[in-house]
Amino acid sequence: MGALVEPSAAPQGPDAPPADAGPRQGELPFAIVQGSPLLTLPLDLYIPPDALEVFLDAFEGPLDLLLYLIKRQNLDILEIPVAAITDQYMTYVDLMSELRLELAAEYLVMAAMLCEIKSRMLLPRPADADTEEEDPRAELIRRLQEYERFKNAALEIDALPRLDRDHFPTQAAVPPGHSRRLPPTVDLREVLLALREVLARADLYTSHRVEKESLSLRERMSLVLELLSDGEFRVFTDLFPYDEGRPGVVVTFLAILELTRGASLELIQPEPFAPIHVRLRTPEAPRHALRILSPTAAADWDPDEEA
Amino acid sequence: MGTPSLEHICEGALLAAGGPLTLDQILALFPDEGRPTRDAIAAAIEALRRGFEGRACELVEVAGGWRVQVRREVAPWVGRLWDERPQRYSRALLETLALIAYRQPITRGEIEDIRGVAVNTQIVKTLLEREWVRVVGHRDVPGRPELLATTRRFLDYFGLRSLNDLPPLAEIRDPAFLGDELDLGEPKAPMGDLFANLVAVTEGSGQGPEGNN
Amino acid sequence: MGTPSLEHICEGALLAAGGPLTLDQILALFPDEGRPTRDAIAAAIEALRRGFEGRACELVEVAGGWRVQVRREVAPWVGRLWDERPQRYSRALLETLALIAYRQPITRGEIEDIRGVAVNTQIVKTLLEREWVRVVGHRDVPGRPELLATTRRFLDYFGLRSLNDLPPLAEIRDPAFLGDELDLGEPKAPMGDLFANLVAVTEGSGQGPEGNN
Repeated sequence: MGALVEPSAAPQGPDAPPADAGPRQGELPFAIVQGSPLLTLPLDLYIPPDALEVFLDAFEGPLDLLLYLIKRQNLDILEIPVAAITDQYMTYVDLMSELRLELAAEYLVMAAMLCEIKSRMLLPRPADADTEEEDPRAELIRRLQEYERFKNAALEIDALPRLDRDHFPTQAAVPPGHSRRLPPTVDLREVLLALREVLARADLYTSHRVEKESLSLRERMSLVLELLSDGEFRVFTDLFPYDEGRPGVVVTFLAILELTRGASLELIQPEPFAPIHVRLRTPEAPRHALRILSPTAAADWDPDEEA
Repeated sequence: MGTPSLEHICEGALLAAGGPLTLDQILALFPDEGRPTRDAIAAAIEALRRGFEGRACELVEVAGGWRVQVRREVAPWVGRLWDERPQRYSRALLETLALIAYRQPITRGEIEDIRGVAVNTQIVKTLLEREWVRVVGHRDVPGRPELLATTRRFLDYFGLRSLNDLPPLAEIRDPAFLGDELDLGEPKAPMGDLFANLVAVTEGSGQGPEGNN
Repeated sequence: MGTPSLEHICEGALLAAGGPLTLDQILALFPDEGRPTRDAIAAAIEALRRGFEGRACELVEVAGGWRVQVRREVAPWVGRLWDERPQRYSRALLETLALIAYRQPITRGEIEDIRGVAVNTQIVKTLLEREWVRVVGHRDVPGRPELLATTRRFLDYFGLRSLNDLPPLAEIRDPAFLGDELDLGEPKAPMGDLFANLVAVTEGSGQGPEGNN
């Protein structure tokens, strides 16, 4: 490996932003006013409405603002001094309404909640332990914690290595001409539904009644035709399977009769009691499906060299 | 891997680019300060080219610059990643297939009689190409029309042992059969489960050959 | 290179795919006859993964399968191939995404309850358009609000194999002034099991519903 090329001091690469440029609550300036960061809200000073707006925009709502107020003072959420935090929070809300900034309703709802908690904290608590009352802050603390964990989870997700920023998929070129066109897949149900539709339509014409024929007969007819597909003669008895018992013989016999009736096959018996031969009908063959040749003709007849 | 080498940067860029890169394009990846020379890039590329020898890809120079491409020997397999998505078969094809299955051996004319419309030549061709159907003979009537029948492959594809495994017509006509309660989900290729259900249904009814009406 | 090895075929396919491939997708590259076993593919992938060590790319497993990706160390240079800077996402979007990821399926109203502010419609739209999030159903309450959940694409994008790979959520601590009698109770997970699993994994074991410290 050749020369090491280090484009800048930062190991992140050429012009990567500082590693933690993301907003970090508690260290984030409220606003940049005329170039200088505003780190604490100057309550005693005039605040340009623009700056306040920027300040508020940095927060994702009242819970986020409250978390900021708590963390800024290095306080634990669990021991939130409601009175002090409420006062600070109300200062912002008052300021915002003074400046006639459009205040999101959530901030006002939170203000009301804080004031209620504060007043409940001031009430003397009942002395007897039986009527132990929930700490008025409990719900607020639960919500703050719940929000905080997802706020942190969001930062962690943002830090996960991701495509288009930290990783890129590879896309090597492929010589063309190797992809195929795939045949569709078919569900037997689709076939049966199609058949049902045909039957429904056919019933309207009623001229076509489906006859009472077993599928095994139909299948056997196809098989017999396949056996004879080379156009050669076969000995009639060879068409019968011997491993299917009587039903197999019967269905084969019916299939041969049916095919002969439909003039697809021809049966030839050179002379009475001689073996019967079967083959597919061809256009040149005489029209009779079953021929019994005269004894004289039979003498010259050779099934293997049939004209 | 610590700070990446020039060769690694070239390799990563060429693999991610999705197309050829010129030396100038590779140079532009570096900030002005600390930009390597063209010669250094060319040397890195040459080293990379040799490094790809004996691997599934190769680094080749084409009109647009340098490109990583899958070797021809591997292309027949890799190319299948982009097999064309299948279309669905038309209703006419499915009806034709169903009629051949249930009424075989059957001529095209007979299919037309039942369906009430002409059978598209392309449909029969598709069924023959798929090897679900074949010509088993000719009916000895004027024109000697071909007799069509289903194949062993047809049975295998649909998971049938024989045509008798198909449900009888009477059941197919029954509106409750194949209804929504028999929702078999997405069409999975050869459908073992579907067929198991069907067989259960048809066998449960003490199915005679092809019950009528 | 003659007839390519299994490893070469896998390498070519993974380098060309432009996205993750599952073992099944790789298996499908082979014709039915002469298809290798899953184990053989898995072994080839493992060999390949080791072979990528010390190179500009790496082979990683994500939700959608195995993916070759340019290493993070090289990304700053490679990223410059494309003019637009990688998008940065607002905190509002990331928080919304985090809530959907950890609390799925979740309604917009539930997100608002936790964040304490209204959910921006545009944010949800962006998440849906990026296909990081999708609507998986509706909660059976008045208004039938949409239930949002993350997608496999979300996992792939962030290089995760499953939701279990998400960074663990912080614990919720009980305030000192609260006795055991007060159950702050995690808000019930909407659809039980998925979330129950997630919580069990992310919050660590051997901990009560809300670990007391």
